[in-house]
Amino acid sequence: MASINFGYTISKPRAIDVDRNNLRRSDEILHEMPELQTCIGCGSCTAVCTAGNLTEFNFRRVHTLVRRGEYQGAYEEMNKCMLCGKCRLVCPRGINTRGVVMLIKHKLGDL
Amino acid sequence: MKRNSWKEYQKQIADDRYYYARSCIRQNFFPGSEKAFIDILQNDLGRDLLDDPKHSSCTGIGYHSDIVPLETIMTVVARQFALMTEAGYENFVASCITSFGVYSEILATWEEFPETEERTRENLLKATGREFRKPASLAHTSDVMFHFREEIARKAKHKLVNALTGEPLHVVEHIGCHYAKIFPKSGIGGSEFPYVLAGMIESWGGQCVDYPERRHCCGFGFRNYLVQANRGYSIANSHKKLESMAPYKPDFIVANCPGCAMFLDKWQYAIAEMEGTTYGENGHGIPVLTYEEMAGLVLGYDPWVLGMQMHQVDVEPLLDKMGIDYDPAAKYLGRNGKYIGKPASAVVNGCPPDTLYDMRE
Amino acid sequence: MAKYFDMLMEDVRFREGLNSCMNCGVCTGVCPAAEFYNYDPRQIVSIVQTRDEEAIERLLKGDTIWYCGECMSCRPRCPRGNTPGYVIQALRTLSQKLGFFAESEKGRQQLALKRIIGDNILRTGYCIVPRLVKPDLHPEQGTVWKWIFDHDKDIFPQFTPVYMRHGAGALRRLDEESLGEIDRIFEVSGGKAMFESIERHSDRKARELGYEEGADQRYMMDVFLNNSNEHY
Amino acid sequence: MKKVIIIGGGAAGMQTALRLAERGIEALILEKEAEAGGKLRGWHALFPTFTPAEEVLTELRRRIEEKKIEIRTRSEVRSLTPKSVTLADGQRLDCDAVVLASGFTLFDAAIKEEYGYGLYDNVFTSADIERMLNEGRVARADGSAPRRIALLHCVGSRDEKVCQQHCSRVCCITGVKQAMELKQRFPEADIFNFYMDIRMFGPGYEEMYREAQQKCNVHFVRGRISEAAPTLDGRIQIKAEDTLTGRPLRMSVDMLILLVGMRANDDSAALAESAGLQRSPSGFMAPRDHFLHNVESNVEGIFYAGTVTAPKNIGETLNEAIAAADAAADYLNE
Repeated sequence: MASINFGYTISKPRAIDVDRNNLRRSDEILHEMPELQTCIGCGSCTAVCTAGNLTEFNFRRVHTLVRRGEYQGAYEEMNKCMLCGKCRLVCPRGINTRGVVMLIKHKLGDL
Repeated sequence: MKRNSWKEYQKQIADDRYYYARSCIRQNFFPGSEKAFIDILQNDLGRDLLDDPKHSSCTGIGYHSDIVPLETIMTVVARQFALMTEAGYENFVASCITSFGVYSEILATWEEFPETEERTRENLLKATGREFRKPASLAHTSDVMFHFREEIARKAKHKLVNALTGEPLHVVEHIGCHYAKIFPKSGIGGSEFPYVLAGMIESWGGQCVDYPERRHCCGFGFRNYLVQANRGYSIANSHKKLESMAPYKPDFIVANCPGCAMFLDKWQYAIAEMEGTTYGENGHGIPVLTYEEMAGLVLGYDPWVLGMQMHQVDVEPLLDKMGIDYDPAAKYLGRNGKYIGKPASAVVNGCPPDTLYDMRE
Repeated sequence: MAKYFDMLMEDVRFREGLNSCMNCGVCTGVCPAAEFYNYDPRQIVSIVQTRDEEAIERLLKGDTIWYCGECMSCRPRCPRGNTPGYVIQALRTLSQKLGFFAESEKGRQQLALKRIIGDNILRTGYCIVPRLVKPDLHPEQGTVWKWIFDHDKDIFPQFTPVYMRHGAGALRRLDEESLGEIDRIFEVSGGKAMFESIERHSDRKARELGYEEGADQRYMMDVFLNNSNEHY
Repeated sequence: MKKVIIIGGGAAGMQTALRLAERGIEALILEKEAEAGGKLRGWHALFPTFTPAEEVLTELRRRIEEKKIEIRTRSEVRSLTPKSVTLADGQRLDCDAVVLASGFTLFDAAIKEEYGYGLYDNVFTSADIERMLNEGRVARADGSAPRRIALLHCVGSRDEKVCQQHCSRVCCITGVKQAMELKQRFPEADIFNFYMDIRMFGPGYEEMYREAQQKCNVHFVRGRISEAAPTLDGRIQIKAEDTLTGRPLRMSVDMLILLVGMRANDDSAALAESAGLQRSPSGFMAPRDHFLHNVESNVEGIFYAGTVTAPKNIGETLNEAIAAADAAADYLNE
């Protein structure tokens, strides 16, 4: 097809489509660390994040996307984490955030 | 489709003596529809409608492309009202959804911020020496068609039913965002379940299709279509709607807004050329009609007189379904029957090339 | 000192469109632009209501405010009665007044819109006329439109008695007196000033970007056609 | 013997009557329905303990019978003064004080047209779910078991579009409770709660929220659903923004459950009018003040108990009923 040069292509939707996403890996992650599901989205982790203050890295955003089945780029994002652990100290739900980083990298590394 | 709330959104629609405001896109791409509206009102329904040579565009496309300031479009609109006032009319009908939205928005703004109306009156006087009265009623042309739907049904030569099976045709109605999303109470049926087209379809024997992206925008998005670099957005939104409606196998789409009708027709062509995807029956696109064309067919107008040859997606499959008698060979003739060649074939009309009517010849 | 915010408050659409946002995201959930651009109307409203001048300036100079298609799907849904679409219109208007639009790729496109739609309004009294929809610039208009475009004088007169002539009916040429009135309306109501601002700042930016001739046809076609694809 | 008329035979009305009886004051309960019990009737289990609503109701009824307190059912009130209550049939009943315990009305979800309640199969309200739980059969319209369920908070609350700007408070915890009950019945189902803020104001609520997340793996998405639409296979497509990621989110669900809020009764305006009572902007009755006289109206001799003044849970309602009864008793003993 496309014998005609239209000068543009059909934009791809960026909505999170839960019907299309495969939640298997996300379920595995939550099965191993159910505490991640107790996140109340307060953002303390992101506020104190060392990497987040130097880069665009947003821990809350990345792990939330992973829980929705949006894995693309999550591994690379998590690699920005310096594992300093400050987030774990501030999390009001006591989530082992550092462990979350390790687990997500472990589960999604082979993507 | 089920709806139970539309009766809660009613509005006064004048019964006669309309001051008509022309649409930029309607006259460019569907001049036959515009003619049909005027003919149906004047000839079939015997109503008085003034087509004033002095009136202009509302400049709404410029306004929503943000190059025409609010104060300017207010003054342009005020001029239209002044012409209406001078002509001795008070029922304003706009034949474009964006215009209708603009007129509604400006009248509401004048109510809420009276200083803006004062300023507009000064501007208009200064620029044209004209003064105006606000319309007693403001309607979109489809509101007027809706108003007369039963009268049209009584005069109907064809119904929106499959002539072979007697089944009602399945119709996708696309409303056009600015009809009721800006002011839900200004549209028949409100913004969630608009009834303006559904009312016509049901009165004329058809059946509306509810589908997940029914309320979604066609994707015009003003600057998003007008600037070529942005058209990926525009086509993507129509693509989203077409993908969503296709499984319901609609017999045709009818649009409330000139722009939507044009885009849902043309984007099917572009999508077919880009990806080879078509959404209608046996490799064809879904015919897209304006409500004027739909009314015209019901009243027995000739499809080529209605200008349906100007659609990119062939309408013949629908005409055949409705059992409408038409001359395939006359489709692409110029004025006075002059032969002016034919459009090149397109994937959306079912490759391999050469169009339906040739095969019938 | 809330400079930009005060200027925005002078726009009735801004006063009408901004009450107070509780970040529920209902607007973004149905927004066609949010679906296809890296765009979030909720965040726009959230930013302006903070009155953070620097953040507002970033909006005025950035691409973000130019993604919205002004379909107004956000308006009927907001539980706080905001209209993100109106807020966008106010931001765009201010961005053009201040010349900030020229600082972003999407903003620069306003020149094309001014030259295509704006100039055509003053020339014909309509936003669009058939001769404006050139098939080579509008390939998606398809084979039938190409055929219509090439035979307009044989096709349009079937539907109107006054194609490109004076009188009543579709696609007529508007009389000189009416065109004069429209021209004066644009003069007295700030339309011309807006056009002039778009031209002037585009020309400045064009030279800054190395177009020796300034905002000429070449520059205009570039902003009309080029897409850095950094918007998704 | 002094006599107090209590308007409303729900939890608040019954508890007020019981306390008045303890204080040696005759109480007459007027209930407009055919049966006393109010909203507790038809409710399944109460948060945060999953105590059957029926259990609380039965005990209240038992005490009412024990104390031989008269409940006059099918008695709708047209107007009132501190010294008399006039019924819809014109009958006038004299008394020494009145306690208004007429409760609230559930928001009609059909008003939020964009969610298609009453139009689309498989769109339910929290009240529908309680009914189904009582009937012991929760299922989709076609009887099948849901695989994905969405619960939407704030339907008819915090929403200027439907003139309900207040927070109904109990919907959040109800959403958590129902999510857990549904998860228990459908362990394989994915359950998503769409919220703007989670307001866990009561004892044990926050713990319950956490349990729903951690033990039941209920997903909480911060975003209000924008619209619902039917799909070809009879499911519901919903759109929202996942505001914590700043991206639109779409999914189709087997059941969409609307957590409907509390609104003021339609007759509250007329009643207020008849007695010169003040109402708050939300339409609920306004207490004389919110601290030292929160069960008293601005009219001497007229008192408030329960949700007639604002959304409350059952525990608060029962406590407030005691306070209202005491205030009325003290007033009569002056």
